Amino acid sequence: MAEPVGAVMVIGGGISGMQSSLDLANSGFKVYLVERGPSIGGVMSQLDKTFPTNDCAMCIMAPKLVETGRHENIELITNAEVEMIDGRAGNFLVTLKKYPRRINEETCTGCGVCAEKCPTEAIDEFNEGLKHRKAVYVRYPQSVPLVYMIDREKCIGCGICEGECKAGAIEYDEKEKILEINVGSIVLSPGSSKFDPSVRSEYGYGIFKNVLTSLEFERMLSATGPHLGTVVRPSDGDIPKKIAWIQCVGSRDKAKGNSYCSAVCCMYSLKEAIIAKEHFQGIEPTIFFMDMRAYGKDFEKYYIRAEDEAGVRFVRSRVSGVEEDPETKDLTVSYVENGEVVDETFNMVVLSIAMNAPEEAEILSHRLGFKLNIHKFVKAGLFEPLDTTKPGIFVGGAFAGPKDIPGTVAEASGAAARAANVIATSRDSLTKKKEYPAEIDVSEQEPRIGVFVCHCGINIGSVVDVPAVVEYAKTLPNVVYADENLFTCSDDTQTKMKEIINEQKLNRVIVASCSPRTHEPLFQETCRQAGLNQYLFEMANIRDQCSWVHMHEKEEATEKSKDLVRMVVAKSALLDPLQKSKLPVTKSALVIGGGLSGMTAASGLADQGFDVHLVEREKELGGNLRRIQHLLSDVDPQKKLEEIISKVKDNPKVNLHIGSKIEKIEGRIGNFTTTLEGGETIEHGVVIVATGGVEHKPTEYLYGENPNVMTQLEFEEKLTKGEIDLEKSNKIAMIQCVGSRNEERPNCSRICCSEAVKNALKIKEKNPDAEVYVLYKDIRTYGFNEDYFQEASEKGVLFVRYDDDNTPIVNPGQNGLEITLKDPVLDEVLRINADLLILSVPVLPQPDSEDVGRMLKVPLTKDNFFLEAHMKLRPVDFATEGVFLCGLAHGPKFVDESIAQACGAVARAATVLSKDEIEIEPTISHVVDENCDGCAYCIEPCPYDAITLIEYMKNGSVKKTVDVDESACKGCGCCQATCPKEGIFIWKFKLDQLNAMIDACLGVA
Amino acid sequence: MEEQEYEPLIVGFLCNWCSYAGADLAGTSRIQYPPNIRVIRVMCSGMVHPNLVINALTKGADGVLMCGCHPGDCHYLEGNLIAEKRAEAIDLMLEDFGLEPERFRLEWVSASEGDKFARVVKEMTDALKQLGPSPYKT
Amino acid sequence: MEQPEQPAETPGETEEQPPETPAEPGSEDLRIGVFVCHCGTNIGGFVDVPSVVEYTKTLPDVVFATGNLYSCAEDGLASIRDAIKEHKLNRVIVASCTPRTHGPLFQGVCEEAGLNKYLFEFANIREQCSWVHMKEKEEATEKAKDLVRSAVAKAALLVPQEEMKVDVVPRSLVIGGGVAGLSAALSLAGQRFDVHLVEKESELGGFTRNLNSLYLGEKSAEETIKPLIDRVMSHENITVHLNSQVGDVSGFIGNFDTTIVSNGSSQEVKVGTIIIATGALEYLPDGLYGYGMYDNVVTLTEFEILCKSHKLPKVNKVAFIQCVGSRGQDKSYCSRICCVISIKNALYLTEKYAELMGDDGAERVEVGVSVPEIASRRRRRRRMAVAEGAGAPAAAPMGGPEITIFNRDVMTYGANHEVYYNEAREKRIRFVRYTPENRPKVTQEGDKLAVTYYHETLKTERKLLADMVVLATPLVAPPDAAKLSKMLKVPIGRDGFFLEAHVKLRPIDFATDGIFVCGTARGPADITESVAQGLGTASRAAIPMARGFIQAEAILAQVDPQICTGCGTCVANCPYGAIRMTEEGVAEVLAAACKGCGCCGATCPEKAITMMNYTDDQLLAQGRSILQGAL
Amino acid sequence: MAEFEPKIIGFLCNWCSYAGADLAGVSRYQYPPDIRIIRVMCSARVDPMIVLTLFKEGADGILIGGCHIGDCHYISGNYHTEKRVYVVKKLMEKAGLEVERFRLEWISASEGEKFAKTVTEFTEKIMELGPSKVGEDPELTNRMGAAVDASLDFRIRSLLGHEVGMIENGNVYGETKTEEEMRNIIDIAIEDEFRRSLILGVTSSKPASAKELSQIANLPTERIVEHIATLRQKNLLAIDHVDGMTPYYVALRVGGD
Repeated sequence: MAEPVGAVMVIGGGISGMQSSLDLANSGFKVYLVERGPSIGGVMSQLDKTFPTNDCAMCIMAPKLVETGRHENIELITNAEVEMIDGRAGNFLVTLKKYPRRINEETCTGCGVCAEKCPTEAIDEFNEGLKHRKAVYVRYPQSVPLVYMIDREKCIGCGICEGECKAGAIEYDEKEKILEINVGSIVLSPGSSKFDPSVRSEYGYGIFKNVLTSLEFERMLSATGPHLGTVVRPSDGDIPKKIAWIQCVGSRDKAKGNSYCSAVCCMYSLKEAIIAKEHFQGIEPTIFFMDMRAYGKDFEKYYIRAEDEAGVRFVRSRVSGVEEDPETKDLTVSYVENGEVVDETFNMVVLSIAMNAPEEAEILSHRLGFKLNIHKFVKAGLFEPLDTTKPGIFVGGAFAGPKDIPGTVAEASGAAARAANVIATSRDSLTKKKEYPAEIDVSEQEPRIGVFVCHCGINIGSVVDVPAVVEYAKTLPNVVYADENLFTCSDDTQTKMKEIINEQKLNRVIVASCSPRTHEPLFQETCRQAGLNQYLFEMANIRDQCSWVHMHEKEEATEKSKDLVRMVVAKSALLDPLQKSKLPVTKSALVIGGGLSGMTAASGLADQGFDVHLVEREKELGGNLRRIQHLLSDVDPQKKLEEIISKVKDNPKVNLHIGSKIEKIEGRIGNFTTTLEGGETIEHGVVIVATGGVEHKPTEYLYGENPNVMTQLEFEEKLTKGEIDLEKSNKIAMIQCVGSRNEERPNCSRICCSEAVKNALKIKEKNPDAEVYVLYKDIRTYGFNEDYFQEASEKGVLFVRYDDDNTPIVNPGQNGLEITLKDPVLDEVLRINADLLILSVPVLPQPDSEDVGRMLKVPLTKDNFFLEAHMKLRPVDFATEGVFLCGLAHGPKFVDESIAQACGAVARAATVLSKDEIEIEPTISHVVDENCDGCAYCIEPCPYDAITLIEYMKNGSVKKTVDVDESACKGCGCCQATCPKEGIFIWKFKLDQLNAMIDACLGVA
Repeated sequence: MEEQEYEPLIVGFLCNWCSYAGADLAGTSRIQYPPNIRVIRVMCSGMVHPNLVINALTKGADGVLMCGCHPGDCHYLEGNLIAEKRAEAIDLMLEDFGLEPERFRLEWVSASEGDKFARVVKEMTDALKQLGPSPYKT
Repeated sequence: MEQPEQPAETPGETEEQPPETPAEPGSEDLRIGVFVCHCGTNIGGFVDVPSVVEYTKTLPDVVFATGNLYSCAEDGLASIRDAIKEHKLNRVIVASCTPRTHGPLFQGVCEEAGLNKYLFEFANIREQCSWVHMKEKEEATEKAKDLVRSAVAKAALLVPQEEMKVDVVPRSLVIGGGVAGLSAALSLAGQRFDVHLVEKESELGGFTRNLNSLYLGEKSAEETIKPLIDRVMSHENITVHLNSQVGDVSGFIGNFDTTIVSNGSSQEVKVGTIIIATGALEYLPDGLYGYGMYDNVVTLTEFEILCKSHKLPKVNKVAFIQCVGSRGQDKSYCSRICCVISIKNALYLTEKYAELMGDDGAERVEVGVSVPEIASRRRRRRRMAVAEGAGAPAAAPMGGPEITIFNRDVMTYGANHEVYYNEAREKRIRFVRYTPENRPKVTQEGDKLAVTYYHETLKTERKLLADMVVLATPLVAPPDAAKLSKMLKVPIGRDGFFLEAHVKLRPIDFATDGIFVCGTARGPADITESVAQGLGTASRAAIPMARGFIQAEAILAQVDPQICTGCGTCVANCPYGAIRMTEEGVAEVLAAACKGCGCCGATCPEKAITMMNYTDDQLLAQGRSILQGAL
Repeated sequence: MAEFEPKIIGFLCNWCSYAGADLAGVSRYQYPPDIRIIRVMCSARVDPMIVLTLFKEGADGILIGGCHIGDCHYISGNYHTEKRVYVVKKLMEKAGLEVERFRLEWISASEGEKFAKTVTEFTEKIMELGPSKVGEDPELTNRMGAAVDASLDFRIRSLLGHEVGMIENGNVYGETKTEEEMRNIIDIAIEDEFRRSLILGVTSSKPASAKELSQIANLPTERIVEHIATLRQKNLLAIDHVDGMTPYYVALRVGGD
């Protein structure tokens, strides 16, 4: 068979597509990222904050946006759709249709003058129609690629933008293009679409001005939104005092919407309520809900905080309708509380709208030849959650089912791993590595600084007197060359710059233009191509932080620009050439834990050609899955387990260490050494923690006292072994949240509701006449599992709610167990005589997690689950590089979620293992041994524990000093700022460099 | 500078990940603020040595503004919290140097708070105008 | 661009002590002098001139005011001249008659006194005051005061202007080598101007090369134009560029920079004037009357090609159908020349019938497929299969052809053409009228073409079996006219023909100076008309080239490049193509082309354009001064 | 009470109307003396801003005289004039000033009589309307201020400047727009920018809430809220304070001070 094509096409550029692309491109594959819209970023770019950390969505996402946009092995193809596909896994020919942007992607500098001057206004979709944009626009200010686009439908064709665009980027006559691309595998990540709430006409969306969708409200909250973060009523501009969130609009709604639960709405509503209140204290948020589904890691705490700290009011009731007061435009919300209809007036209503399958789902399915499920999401298996029905095509993110950002990101990584699997043998075949000329040695040279001042079209030039700045720059010390450019970032100017660097023998280069955040890498690249060390480059930001913010003070802006240039010149003279240090990578992985996640991770890495050491302390592989007897699916878990185990055992790349415990782990990314009990050592480059979890052993409800009280897992086991006769024991009660959502363990264990539903259905299957009671606090069958909950209800399973004030009381009775419970809705006491009582208990972390954490220097949550690097965007990474996480060790989760996460960990690990060596940014701390007296002040502030105190013999006496672990240091500089003796510094941000800037700023040379 | 109105000079230390991005956003959004600040980009607010602040103030800067990520958002986990503690120390040092507390300010500015950055600069400029030039100004 | 000459202002006085520099507007040194004219009793009889003078003296910056009996008389002029010198006036206002007739006179006086003539301002208190308010002396006096005050307000803001002369390159570019272009080129060359003639085909002659006979002409079309082509080819002042196109044009009258692209190589030519003679094409009536379906349905031009190349099949009954694709069928216009051409061809066939049908040795072929000229014309357009057996030539009995011309109106305008029409009727050529509601239909019937038509007089449907049907289709603008129009920034009309500056009075000019149009490029025309227009453009183009320079307007629009952002609104507004974008992407006024209408300034979105002598400030000052009322 | 002497300003193009006015004089056609003429080279020179400014400063009537369509000395200037007059009238309408106070008339060099007749009629019309209320009525004055500001707006001016071209020669895509299409586009721009100018005008002297602005602008509050959003995006408007739950907006003076 021919070698597969070493390239992957990722369809859809939201957070999922970006993550898949980055993981693939970083592990040696060429990626074509195809996006329907003009820029990547997806729904996440529209969000203000993210739960449960209230992180600013844009802040955490922007670095990924930029990295995707600039990656040499990711080719962004925007405004494009798949037309058709040919071939099979390993070698697909994809035909794309690229729609015209009418602005040249190469020449557009994203300066935005076109949009400023465009006389035609259009509805801004990015802001959910709450404000206007122009007919030439970017989706949002941080768009990648930052290239404007002409909305042909809205454009009246006046031609003004063409005149205004000094880069000459406007191409009115651009036509559609057909592209044909060869790839080995495909990842689908088109995301989701919004439910149209006007279908639920009783809520008045589209008719009542003050009824908004949750996404509209999200934009309202955003600082870049229509009112810059002020929440106002569209009807009259007042800040709404009372805001009602109505949950499940289009979700859990078989009649007019989707039968499934959208999985994220409860949480985002909590977040919106909290943030709204943060923005304006006077706001009184109320959330109308059926079940509050705060099922994720630390979500329950967030829920509690919303109620206790933010004062969010929760009303458990389905809202029957919303009416508008025609005068005040206030809204009357009707709902049932304690059996009575209540009408309550609110100033604004927010509809928590469902996540629908993406609009293009059917077209994609048709054109690419994979199947959809009944909800028009991708049809995938419980044990193959990332595979579509067509080999070679994989799915990540919300297209596989509604989910939140961490789930999406983990899956996206997982899909990348699956996609890489197909083409692993062609790794590095299509990626390019940049070649650079030999670096000029500048160490002996006097500084020769060149300053390039940019007009940025008219963005700088119309405010700042650029020629004057150039003339001024020429007078500064060490400056041997200064000139101006219309657009310094344009291709031709870059070529010119290289020539000048060589002609003028420049050894320091300064560009005075825009922001180094966006443009420094570009200019550094130019320097490298000219043979100059890239760390000898500096920027002065005279646009974003000068001309644009002082547009009406031309003189002052010019003066400020001169100052900024002078400051940078002063720093520049003191810059050092720096080299990225490189560490070789041991191309094998250690996977800790031989459960489902660990085995999936191990075989995933092995399939990609990496050696894996799988360490399992039990005598047998399989972990918790061994206890699971049936699933919410036709798949037999035990049969699957066998397959998985044999796959691991048969793989020659997997070295099994069964019945082994780890004694210690040393080293760092690329080079770990692990010692097993018994002294065996393993060399490996990465670690995947898949230590799993254990079932909680309850103490309440007669557990352990009465043989008829058991946990769900125990029940499954007994049922399978035939120890339970459902014909006899036909009155069964289940109690949810036993040992979770309480003071000791505030969090929800995510899976127990679905497990209870699963077992209830099993009981009903075996004995349809059995009486099954499920006593619950909230039913949290999120996502497609909601369908099973509905099924259980339909089959007669009785769901009875209890709350913390009225927990069930279980007594051994004459007719089995006597359970009494006060029904909070009906306010009556319910008595159940049950033959069996099944307790839904949480998943707990492994008791020795702390030991593993200490060995690996990775943190744990308060619940002792492992704490990932970032709740949202790095769900399978640890802050410690080279160490990854998956499965129950991260938190409770289902089989498919564990597998997806394990695949995710594979993809993340592969980004390290695919490299021969890892580069370490040189802008990190460096110890000045002469100055350091070993006071150790710097050790505590270091967020990465990268500094250790050492002693060595110097001139016959003991010298104390500190040592920096280069691979752990990130260059934040907390050490430098703490050191009283200038004994440690950060390259490129040395104290003398910063002081030189201050001196230059203050004119005290 | 002549007798007219005194224009304070503020040295700004902005962390690369949030506040510098926020200042850029002020530009992208064309939010206008007084041209009295000169920004020095640092990777983290935790990188700013107190000596740098004191140096600037004793060499004639009328004010120093330090901006970092909101607590919890720090790119380096907790550099900003360290900066916050350090700011307390700097406040104490100001007294020793005979400088008014208004001359040093620590603010959290996120990448989406262009307007906040502009507001902070304007407030600080106004406050420093009220206060008059730095006693260290020659 | 060549440097414009220095302004021609008062050349004799450069040696002397230059007059004091006029004060800047708004400065304290304004010294305004006002001369109020009695104009005999024309003004004085209805306006209290002395009171106006006295009032004027109270106005700000007015340092001198006096009355004159006749300001325009020699003594009046002398007194103004003296007063300017004596009182060091730097702004002069005459309140008298109308600037339209007397402005230049007084401006001249100012110049004689060393004052820039644009520092002069007029107040019209005769035509627009005393003469029209003869019965309201008091009000007329008040109005006169207001008008003077308003003039003073403006005068205070006047700034000196300079007039520019721009050299004209004595070379012309003629685009198109048909009869119109050839005539224009020859005429200009004859006047000793260099001419560059650009022809996109490999031969000169244009559309005429297709033609066979010419009406009213003795010689064939080929014989007629051959001498013209020969003379052009051999003329020492004409450079002929065959297989060439104009690649780019920039500049303005007197100084156009043009690029001529020939076979991939390009050449820069600087010219003073440009003549567009790009001609027209024949409309191909695909799908109409069986054209493209039946071989023996041909257009007029194809018929001529057949005759000319002796490839006309044996035909006896021939039907001409007029107005095919014109006058509302596709194109809205009448193509002007087709009626007479159809008659010409009908007569030709009648007269030369024996010769054409005789055994002259020429091969008789199937028309549409075998005649290469026609086949290639049609190949691309043919969409329907040729009906089997169609087009086989019928055996035509000797004698005379039977010719029918289906027409809507026979438009043989002018004296000579009508003679032709009469001749055709004498020769028994049938003319049958049809209306657009009842157009003839052409179908294949055996080896004949059946023309079914509604007889307007008999009110019945009739059928004519013809051997050949000839369709008279209009001339249409070539598709590349639009490109040229954009390049030269001259307009084309809805039908794609170039649009002249004024339909009546400037039929071969464009609003843009220095560019002219002739021949079928501006609409259907016959050879006579095309030649006449060609010669006309030659003479229009010769004017600036012969003079050697252009006197530019002094009252120009001025762009402030600091404010301009380059939106291009002014470019879209300027009727003269006098504004262009510089390389820096801001607008620039071409002094030589600007006429000073001010249209650009009044809509400049950035207010970056100032209309000199009519600035916003000046107009607002005038308006505000009026609103103030008498003090 | 003194008799009303209307202040009427006439802008006449040099080539036709001014000559026509001269001819009226030569022919001794008598007309009321209230008009004061300002000569311009072409009627298209008259910037809408100038007309509106003079109305805002108290003119009772303004007449523009130009060449007949097709006769313009500058070929097509008067065609542009027509479009500009439309904008002025629209803005007067929005501001609530009688549009009859503004008149455009084509008067050729030979139509002295027509000139006299036009001025007579126009003067009578203005007499009938009485003195302009601008200046007396502060709200009208405010709205006229907004009209002047709107006439200086980039969006309106650029559309106006491209209107004729897009109808006559087509747009950048080679499509020609109909008069009606262009008029719709310009109407929307005028409506938007007038309201926005008004909001800025009102809030520059005193902070106002959306509801107050709605009353002043006589526009539904929801539309005002949309305009507020646009102005806040452009950083021209900010919240001054919040009273209860109602934000009060203030116009930002452009610039750092």
